[in-house]
Amino acid sequence: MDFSLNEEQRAWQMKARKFAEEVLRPASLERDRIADPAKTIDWEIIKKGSKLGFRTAVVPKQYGGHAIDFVTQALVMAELARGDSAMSKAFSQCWKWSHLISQACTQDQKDRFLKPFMADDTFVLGKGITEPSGGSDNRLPPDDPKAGVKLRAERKGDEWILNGEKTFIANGNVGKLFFLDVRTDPNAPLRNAVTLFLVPKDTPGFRVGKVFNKSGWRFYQNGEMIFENARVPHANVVGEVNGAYAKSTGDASGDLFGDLELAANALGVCDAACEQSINLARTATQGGKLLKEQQSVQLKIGRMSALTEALRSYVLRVAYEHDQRAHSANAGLVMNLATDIIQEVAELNADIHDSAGIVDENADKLVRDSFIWSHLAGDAVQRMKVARRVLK
Amino acid sequence: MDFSLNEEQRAWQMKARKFAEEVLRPASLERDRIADPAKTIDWEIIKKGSKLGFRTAVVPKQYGGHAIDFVTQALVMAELARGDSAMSKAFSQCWKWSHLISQACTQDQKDRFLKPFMADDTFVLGKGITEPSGGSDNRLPPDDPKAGVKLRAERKGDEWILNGEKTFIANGNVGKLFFLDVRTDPNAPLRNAVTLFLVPKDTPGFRVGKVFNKSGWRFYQNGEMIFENARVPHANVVGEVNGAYAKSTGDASGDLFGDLELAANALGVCDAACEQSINLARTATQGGKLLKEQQSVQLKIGRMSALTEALRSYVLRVAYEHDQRAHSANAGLVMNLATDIIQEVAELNADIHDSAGIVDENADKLVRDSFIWSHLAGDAVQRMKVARRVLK
Amino acid sequence: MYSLHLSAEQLEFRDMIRDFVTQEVRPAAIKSERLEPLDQPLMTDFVDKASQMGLRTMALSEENGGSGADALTSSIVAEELAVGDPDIAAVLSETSALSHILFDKMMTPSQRERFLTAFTSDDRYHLAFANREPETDTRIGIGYHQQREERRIATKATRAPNGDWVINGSKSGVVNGPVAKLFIVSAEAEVDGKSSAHLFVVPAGAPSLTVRAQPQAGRAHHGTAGEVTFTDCHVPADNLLKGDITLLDAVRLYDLAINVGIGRAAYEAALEYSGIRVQGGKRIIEHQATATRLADIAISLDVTRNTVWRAAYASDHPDAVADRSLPDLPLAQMARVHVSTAMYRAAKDAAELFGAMGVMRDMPLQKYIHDAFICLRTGDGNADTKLRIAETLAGFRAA
Amino acid sequence: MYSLHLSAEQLEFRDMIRDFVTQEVRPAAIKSERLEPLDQPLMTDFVDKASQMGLRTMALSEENGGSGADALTSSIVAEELAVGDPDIAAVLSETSALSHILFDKMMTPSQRERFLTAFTSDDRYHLAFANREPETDTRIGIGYHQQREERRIATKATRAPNGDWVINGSKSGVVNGPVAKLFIVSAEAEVDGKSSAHLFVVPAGAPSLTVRAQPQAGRAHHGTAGEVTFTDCHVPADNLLKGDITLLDAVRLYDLAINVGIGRAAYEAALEYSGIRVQGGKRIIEHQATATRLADIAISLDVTRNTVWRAAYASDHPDAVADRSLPDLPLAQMARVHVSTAMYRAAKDAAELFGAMGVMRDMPLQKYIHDAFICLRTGDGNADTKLRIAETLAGFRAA
Repeated sequence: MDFSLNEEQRAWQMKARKFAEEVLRPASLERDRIADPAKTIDWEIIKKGSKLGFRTAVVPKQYGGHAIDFVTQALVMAELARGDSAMSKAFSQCWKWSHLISQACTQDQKDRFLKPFMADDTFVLGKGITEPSGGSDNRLPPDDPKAGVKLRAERKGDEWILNGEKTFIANGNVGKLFFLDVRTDPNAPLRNAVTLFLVPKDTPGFRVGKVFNKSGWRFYQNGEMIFENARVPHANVVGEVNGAYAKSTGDASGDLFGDLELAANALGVCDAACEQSINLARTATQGGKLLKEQQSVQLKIGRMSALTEALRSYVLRVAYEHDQRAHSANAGLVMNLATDIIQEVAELNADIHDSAGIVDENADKLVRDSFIWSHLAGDAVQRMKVARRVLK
Repeated sequence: MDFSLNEEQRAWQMKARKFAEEVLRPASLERDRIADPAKTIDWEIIKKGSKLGFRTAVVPKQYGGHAIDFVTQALVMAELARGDSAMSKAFSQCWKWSHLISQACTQDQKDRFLKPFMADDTFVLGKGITEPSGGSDNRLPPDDPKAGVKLRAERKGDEWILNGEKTFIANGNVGKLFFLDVRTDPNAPLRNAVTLFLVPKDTPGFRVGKVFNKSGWRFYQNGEMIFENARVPHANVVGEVNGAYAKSTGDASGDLFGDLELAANALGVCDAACEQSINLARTATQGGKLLKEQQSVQLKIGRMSALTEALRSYVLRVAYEHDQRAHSANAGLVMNLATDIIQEVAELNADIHDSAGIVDENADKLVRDSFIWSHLAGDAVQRMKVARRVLK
Repeated sequence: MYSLHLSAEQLEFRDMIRDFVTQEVRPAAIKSERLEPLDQPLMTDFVDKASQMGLRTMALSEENGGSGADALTSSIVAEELAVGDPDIAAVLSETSALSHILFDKMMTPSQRERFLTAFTSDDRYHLAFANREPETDTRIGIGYHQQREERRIATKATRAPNGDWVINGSKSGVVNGPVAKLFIVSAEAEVDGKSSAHLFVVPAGAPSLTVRAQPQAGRAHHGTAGEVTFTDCHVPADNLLKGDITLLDAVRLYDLAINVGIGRAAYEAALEYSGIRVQGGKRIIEHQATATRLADIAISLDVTRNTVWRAAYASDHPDAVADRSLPDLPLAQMARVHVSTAMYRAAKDAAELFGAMGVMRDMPLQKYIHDAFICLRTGDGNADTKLRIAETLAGFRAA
Repeated sequence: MYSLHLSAEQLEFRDMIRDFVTQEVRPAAIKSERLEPLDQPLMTDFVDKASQMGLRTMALSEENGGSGADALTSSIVAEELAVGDPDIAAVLSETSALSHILFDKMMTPSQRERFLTAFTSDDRYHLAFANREPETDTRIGIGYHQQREERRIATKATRAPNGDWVINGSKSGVVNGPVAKLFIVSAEAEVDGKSSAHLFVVPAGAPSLTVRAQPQAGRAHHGTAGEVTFTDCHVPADNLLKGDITLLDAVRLYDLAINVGIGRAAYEAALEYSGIRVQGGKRIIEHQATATRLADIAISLDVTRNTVWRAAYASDHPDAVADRSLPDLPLAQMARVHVSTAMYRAAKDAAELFGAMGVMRDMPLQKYIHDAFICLRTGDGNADTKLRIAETLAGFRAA
């Protein structure tokens, strides 16, 4: 049992903290305030972070990345999220590469896509699962072949012709390359009917639809992707045809990373909320006394701290387990729990500000940022999926 | 970052698990059902556990103990509590020795008290803080000299004459030796007025009062201790006169251990609750289908599992930090949080049984056992004490 | 017109019972010696005395010798009694509620003639409804939002050659079973050539009817309950009731009022203690932490009582649903979920203020927690009740 | 007699407004284009139309040209309007509530003569109470359970040689400030040789009175609010009001009803969507998880509305407290804590069922969450309100 960090982990953590404090946090509210959801990204921030290695942190070293381990990943995501949750996610969204590369990409695919990714500081990735109807069916697939993924691909010679839509796709409108789940067998149940494709932004027949106007997480954009006879070469199939879902429950799938990602990001938001409340309690006065002398404030800050530190402990444990390839239900459980914790902590922070008579845009922003966990990490479907694993 | 256990830790964990499964759990309900609160202890269980080393596990090796580290302590307490929470506490209550011995006991005190303790499998300890009025004042001492500890000692030559009462003292009626906080300066504020005494059971002028009839934690008894001109030799003063409270916030105080103890014990109860619910969901049927197929059961078990694993992660981290002597607010925070978690998990377990139409005495017992955390670990005073440390 | 004024009679009833409870019941109920043993026998002296005050026959119509109290009045009474002792409240409320259905609504004049005087003139004459059967799972559970088969009653009533009904079967969890002198029993019987569920009145005391009191541990209802077994139990032909069994199917509203009474007892204890107990040189009520806790409990208690009163009013006034003053929703079931959850929380929160005293079996606060815990399990429990409510919200079945 | 029947008039009012809201207000309020921008301008057309329906002058006595609606009726109306749009509800409710206090209770006949016709005849004539001052901390906070100094009002009214009052000072967070044509203003003034707080009516439009609308971000009240500054603002001597300032001190009950309306909008959306959205081959309402969630929201909404109605009734009927039908507790404050907490939770729970749609700024569910969040902060927020409630429970001050 050793909770200490090694030198490399500590170094990445410190680098992320410095970047978050000097670059992310100062820009956080300003980007959040932009009304047009398609204009919230500041590519200078992406570039700066990319140059520091945050965009490519998880790519294996032989391909030019940094191959940081899961513990380091968790630390970096949390530190960046402490500066701005959506900005953190903008970087970590690119990390899904590492898993796909090591597992399923061919040398040709690496040459065609990984090299430009490594070379371009604004090359960000997307992964498309959700569609206009039936998002949850993809999360918890029923046996009915009609359920789930409707974006169709039909083989024509060396190409696949795609027709359909993806919606609410992270980076959908700004990514340069997408990993897409596409139905390649219309008659089989989902788990044997879906193929993973690499689809570049400039694919003919693909266009971006609307950009979603999220309540929080503004910097990180989600868009609609529309495919009208879009042509994707067979060479862009990742792994086996109809094999995308067989893989996604496997050893080191992106899904598993995704669970840790949401938990670690939530941790950063909790840290930011605790920091705000503690600073306020130590400096603001009411009736001539510091806020921290009030019992009701103490009780709230105690609760926030306990939840945050419990989450930190659990996140780091899951990251460690990932590094050991010791996969359990813990990744899903910590993701679910992160939903409850980030929302409670963010709301308590807003409440403490409110009870001091202070309206604080930062505190309100954390509450808004926290809402998306209900959808991504903690709705009933996400929880039952994990529970069924516990109960197996 | 390493969440794995070393060989010794694993061995103690397995030994505790085996003992809990073979000895504690089979006796758990039977002892719980005994109506007379003074008759719940089964000394054979204490003896068996003592022979396996659980009573003396933390005593330094040079005095014949096992000197297990904090991580091992946490593991053992949790495993024993999984069998029976109160039985676990009956053993861990004896562990406070280690801290006092290494810090403050004289060679003479070790000879007179530690040796018999090591030699006698039924020699258990108690520590007395609470008094008929003003328990919280001892936890969070105000400056008023009239507040807090009222049990008085006056020096008469080589002896101190004790008058007053302690109440709700763990092992108060069955312990062979007590560490007692006694007021030795009537006029100073609490932190400079209290002395720690070693008081043997056979001290003249000391007698046991009533045994408290707790709702849960039946095996572990709490009693009243009454002192009427009780004579304790000056040689039984531990550390400095009037110095008890200066010490208790120090480096490796019993208090710090006590926080971890309550959190680790709660973890064991949560494990037992999860185990009960998961077993039930996997085996009981309703309408011809296994309970685990019901979404509302899944959601509850998911929540129980997430809370339990978060607590485990946090407990082990705090134990690790204790082993590093890296003291923070975490011990207090995890103790506070353990209150919320043990009660929610135990209540969800009872709820799952209830929604299956099953009244289960074990499930109800866990709920009753969990109540005492409200008093010992999670009332407002306990929470504010920790929060003030966070806010310092 | 919307009005929250109570009638002079309701206020008088409340005051009378509050006095009785404060001066007699509560002091006896929370004596350590009483709380210590695991099983606490029913305090029958107080039940008798309350009967003399009219509380056993409260809901019975005036015409039949009762007070004709409506569900709201009965709720007020049940709460007041439960502040002292939920078991007393439950026994009296069950008899009173059944007496109204049985004598006012179900019995023919000739049946009333046979049973009514005995009932009204004997303070120890209690009623019970023997319906639920062992091993019968009444939960929706996995069957949520699906067509369910009609439950068959295993208990049978057959005709003896002399025209008597002969009842055979077992009933479990029969509230008031151990104290009842008259049972309403559901049984499958052939009437007019058609076999279906019917109700019978069966007097206690016959050797062919045995009652075994159920243990208090793990119980799901206040008061007293028992297993009732009928072995070739003969009753006259005229003991067949004409009434609709669904009259008895409803949620026991008084249970909700009892639950409020339990929460109130805990709150009152906490409020009193907070004004006495000193910490850090101030009474704990002067500390923000205690203040916030007490406010939470007070709010919860007040909101909850209002919820129960509304459900009680609605049960007596279908016209208020019909004219859309009240929503067409299963208000009693909805109230049950709210009340039981809120009052358990309130009792626990109140207990926390008592420190070590709050965890003692022989002190009042643990009693209140335990009493509130029982309410969580009443009926089929909250998880299942929510599913029933949702079936109504979904339009799958009527409120 | 206790009765939960609504009057025919109340039911009609409700139906009329429900139609208006369903057909006109709600469709306009939840259009994506309207939700997208951060600031959403008040839909004045609907406010005007509602005024024509009598909702602006609803609480004003019939004698003075209104409908004489009581607090319960006003609550019903405010909830219905808020299901469509809380801002519209708030603007109308504030004017209506103030009109009753100002014209029915405070003004002399001669004052009424000067202002009443203008008020009743102009659908855009709104009222505002300018009281709170910038930098004034009204929270109890650390001063819980301690004697507090009386607050002094910094705004001053002095006598001009011609007998006019001359007002100087600033007010902040003045609800309806930007739309008001007449302000009630609190100011320190010397009357009969004694300096104390007094109220004045001040018409909008004078250059010596400026109103600056407050941004919507971070606001603590629905409707519209502004900073109002008086710089040597002259009003005739007769603009001094005789009324008691505490008449205006109460919790705005309509706020609570608006909060219920917000929760209801979220619930109705969730119920409808659950009956359409399919997952795993079944509509999600047929899944236990959704069922449980919907039941929780429905219970919460129903319990909450009932709590608000009771507080509204109590505010109009001190006699029901006096005769002990209702407890002598700060019911409106207690309701506020319950309502705001429960409806925020309800809106969040409802949104979760919508998946990604539930987190979009331009979709209704986030609007409901945001609207409910505003209610959490209304007044001095819940943390402080609980301390106020506790001071009453402790007997430190009256309810």
